[in-house]
Amino acid sequence: MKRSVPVLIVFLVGVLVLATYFIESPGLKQVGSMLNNWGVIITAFAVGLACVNIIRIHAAHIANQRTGWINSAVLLITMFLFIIVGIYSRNNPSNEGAAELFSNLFNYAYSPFSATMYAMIAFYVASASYRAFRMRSVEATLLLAAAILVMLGNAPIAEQLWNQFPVIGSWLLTVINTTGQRGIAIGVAIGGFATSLRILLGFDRGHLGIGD
Amino acid sequence: MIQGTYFVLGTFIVLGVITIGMLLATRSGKVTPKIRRIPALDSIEEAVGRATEMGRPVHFSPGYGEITTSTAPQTFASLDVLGYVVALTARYNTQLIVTCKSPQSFPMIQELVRESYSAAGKPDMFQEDTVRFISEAQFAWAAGVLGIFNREKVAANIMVGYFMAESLLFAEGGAQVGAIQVAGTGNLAQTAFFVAACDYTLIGEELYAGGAYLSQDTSKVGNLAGQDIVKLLTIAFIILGTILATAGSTWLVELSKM
Amino acid sequence: MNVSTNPWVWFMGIGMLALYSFLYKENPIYRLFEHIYVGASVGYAVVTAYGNIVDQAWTPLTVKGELNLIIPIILGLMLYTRFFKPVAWLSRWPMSYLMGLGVGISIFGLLQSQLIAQSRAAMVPLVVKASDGSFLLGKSINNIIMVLGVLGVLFYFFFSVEHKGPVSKMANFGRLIMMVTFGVAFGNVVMGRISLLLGTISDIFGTWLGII
Amino acid sequence: MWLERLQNIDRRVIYVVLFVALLIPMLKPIGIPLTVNPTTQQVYDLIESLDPETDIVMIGMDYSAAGSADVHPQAVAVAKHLANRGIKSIMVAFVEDGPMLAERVLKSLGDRVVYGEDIVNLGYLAGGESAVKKFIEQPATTFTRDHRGTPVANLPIMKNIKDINDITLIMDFQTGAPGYQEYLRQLPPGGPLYGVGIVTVSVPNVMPYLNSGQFAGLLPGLRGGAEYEVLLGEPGEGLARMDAQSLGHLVIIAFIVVGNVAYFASQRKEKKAKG
Repeated sequence: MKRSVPVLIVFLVGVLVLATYFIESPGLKQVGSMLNNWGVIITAFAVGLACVNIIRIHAAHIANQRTGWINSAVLLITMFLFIIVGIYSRNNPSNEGAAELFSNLFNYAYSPFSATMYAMIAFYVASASYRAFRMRSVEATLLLAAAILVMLGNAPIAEQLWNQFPVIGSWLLTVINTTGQRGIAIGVAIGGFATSLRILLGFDRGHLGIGD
Repeated sequence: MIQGTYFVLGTFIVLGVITIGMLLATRSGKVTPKIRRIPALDSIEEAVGRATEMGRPVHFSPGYGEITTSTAPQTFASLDVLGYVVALTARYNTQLIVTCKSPQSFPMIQELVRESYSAAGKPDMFQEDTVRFISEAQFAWAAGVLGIFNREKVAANIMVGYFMAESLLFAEGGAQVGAIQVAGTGNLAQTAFFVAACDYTLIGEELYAGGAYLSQDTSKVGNLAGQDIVKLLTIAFIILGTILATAGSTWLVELSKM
Repeated sequence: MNVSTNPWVWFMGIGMLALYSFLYKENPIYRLFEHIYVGASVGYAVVTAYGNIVDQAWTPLTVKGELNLIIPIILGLMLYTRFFKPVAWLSRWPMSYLMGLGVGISIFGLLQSQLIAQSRAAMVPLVVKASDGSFLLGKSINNIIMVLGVLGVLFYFFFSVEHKGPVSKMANFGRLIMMVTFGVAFGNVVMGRISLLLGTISDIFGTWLGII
Repeated sequence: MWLERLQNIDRRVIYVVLFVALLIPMLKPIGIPLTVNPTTQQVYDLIESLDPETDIVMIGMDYSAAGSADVHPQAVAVAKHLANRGIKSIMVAFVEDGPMLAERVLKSLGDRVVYGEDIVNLGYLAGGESAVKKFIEQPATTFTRDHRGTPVANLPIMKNIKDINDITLIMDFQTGAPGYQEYLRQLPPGGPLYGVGIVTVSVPNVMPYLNSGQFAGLLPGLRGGAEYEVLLGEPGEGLARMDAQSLGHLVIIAFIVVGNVAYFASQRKEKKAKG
């Protein structure tokens, strides 16, 4: 039960769904749609797992009064605030106050804070440009030269200095980069196919946490 | 059959027979493919050796470490490399630090390191703080790892797995403390940073090959050899198509759309 | 100057500055807002997932009587058995389901839209002529680079063959193409990260402080 | 002496220089002219060629709040273009943040559209590639109510959609997965045209698909948004930030140059010391 059922589930679901792409049959198509629909629902349930993990970790911090437990409390309060307001406003669409509160939480907390965390990387790019990007070897030099030319091609100001910068930048992007990315994409597709098939046929059980 | 899927079905069958066939043949010992040298992997021993000389620890990061999303294969390849690193540090008696982001894979990684030390006959080398869970939040995790680089004066930094924006932070942070760095990720947007800032980098599929190379798991090695045959077929397909295209024929293109 | 009088905007501005303070040094205020951010992101995800479960599973089941939806609801709940040691193995069933579905729906597309379509796109005439029959040197060179480059990258990713002789020449060419490709990627990373930073600058100096 | 200093510039100095270089042109834009890329022109021309009577466009709201600064200006510009031309559109999200960002797009359209008749925000569907597949198979019934809670049956615009072929163009704004890969794998051959508006970071990755003709057009990041604003003749957020973009690039290039000068000078010094 513990070992064979998961492998069987992977195989049956995978093969049935795969078959719908090749075989013309309304019945099979319906089965495929149903299986896919179930997947959509199960994924929605999976979101709660992260929530449970967070509660476990941070509740333990609070209970043991570990350093920074107040932050853990703030985290849980914020999380439940979002959950309560969000679900309430969803179930009561006529309550405009709740909808506005939720939209403010999104627009003035979640959205700008996540943007800030990502934007911070711009500063690291700057310091890494200064510290890490050195012409140590032929390869590193090629990489650097391409990067600088693409940057010059992207910045409208460079075009005012020399109108060929965008042409070079675009050539690197559309010819060399397309070539490199295409080669890599074909390789990845082959690797992805082989891995998928191994999973489908039950050769790779590591993913299920069952070693053989 | 649905129109326009014949060629795909043909491809599926041919490629499936080749990859699975090679896997089975290798597993049963009928063929023994050899994986070529991958310089970045050989350099891991050099990195651990240097950390030993300096008497400072080796750091290993499995990246995001997710095991249920599409990046899972990269995590599993990463764990194969980790097993090898544990064996090396056991042989050289060098301290190892592993930092984790995913609470899902953390217990699994802990077990793997503990077992690998036992297998190497040095169970005492596994300490409570060998494998550390830092945080699930990307930047909290990144900040924690950078702190460890500085406080523990890491001499070798090995980063293999799925990385995103933190690739740059880690590679730069490692360079600042003078660590010798080996990195590898399947995320191509981040590979540029690794290539620029690290001493050795595994590019793209080399990551998966590395897993097979180091673990010497016959089904992985066989599967990899099967993929090589598929690549060879693809190359032949492209060359044939190019010749035909140059001659003005679109026969192969039409065939592939059947 | 038109400093905002909206308390939400002030909360956003202060939070963003607190997060940016990490660039100077890790500090308690940064940690506080980081925890708020993490709580918000998990809370928001739970709200959207809840909406999906209600709309896609609960309502169709209870209102329209689509009884098959009991199965994904049960599978979804089984995900949570992992928190109870004796029945933890049951959580592998829904995981296997998702894995099987993931493999089943992606294999066809991997082959058709990635492997076959990209290989097909790599088949370009090496000699390009204009409609009046004249020879186009630039386009021909580009096409030759594109074909050789893709082949070179594929050669580089041969693992069961030692790189010697012509294989090694092709593989080295592939590696050079990839280095330029990574350079192009870096150039675009710079542009992308600056865009994000500009977004937050506009939030702080525009929406909040009213200078822009 | 100067060499040592050049080699050891504190990272905080670098941060401040970058910040100031970006802030000044944000405060006082110079208005550097912008040339429009052919891929952006392609998307614009495509939308110009649509027929408001028969064509419906699906706007894929697949970008995250974190990356919205790069993609949102594009989505706004394209939505304005569609609204100006009177083309009906439906907004669908397979990324959690999508519906909330769609509301922002709707806000910027103001009274150019009548909600429910010209445009609708259908909301978010979890499940990644499965969700994409589900919507492509049943675009009319996948959502039972829109993001604002109105039953789909009460939305006039949805009466025009029976299956995916009733949609002429999918313009998908995205920052990651699900995105172009999932769509390309699931869209049926001969189905709707598929164009992308994508974060700058991913532009190199999608080039092979543009080159092979699998995309109907491509808007590259903030610059794509700015270019679209130029074509539309309605300058907005995107264009306002392009001057700062330019300066930011020059600063980064300057850092690379300074770093390398210091590196080579110090290497030469070491060689001299050894030799």
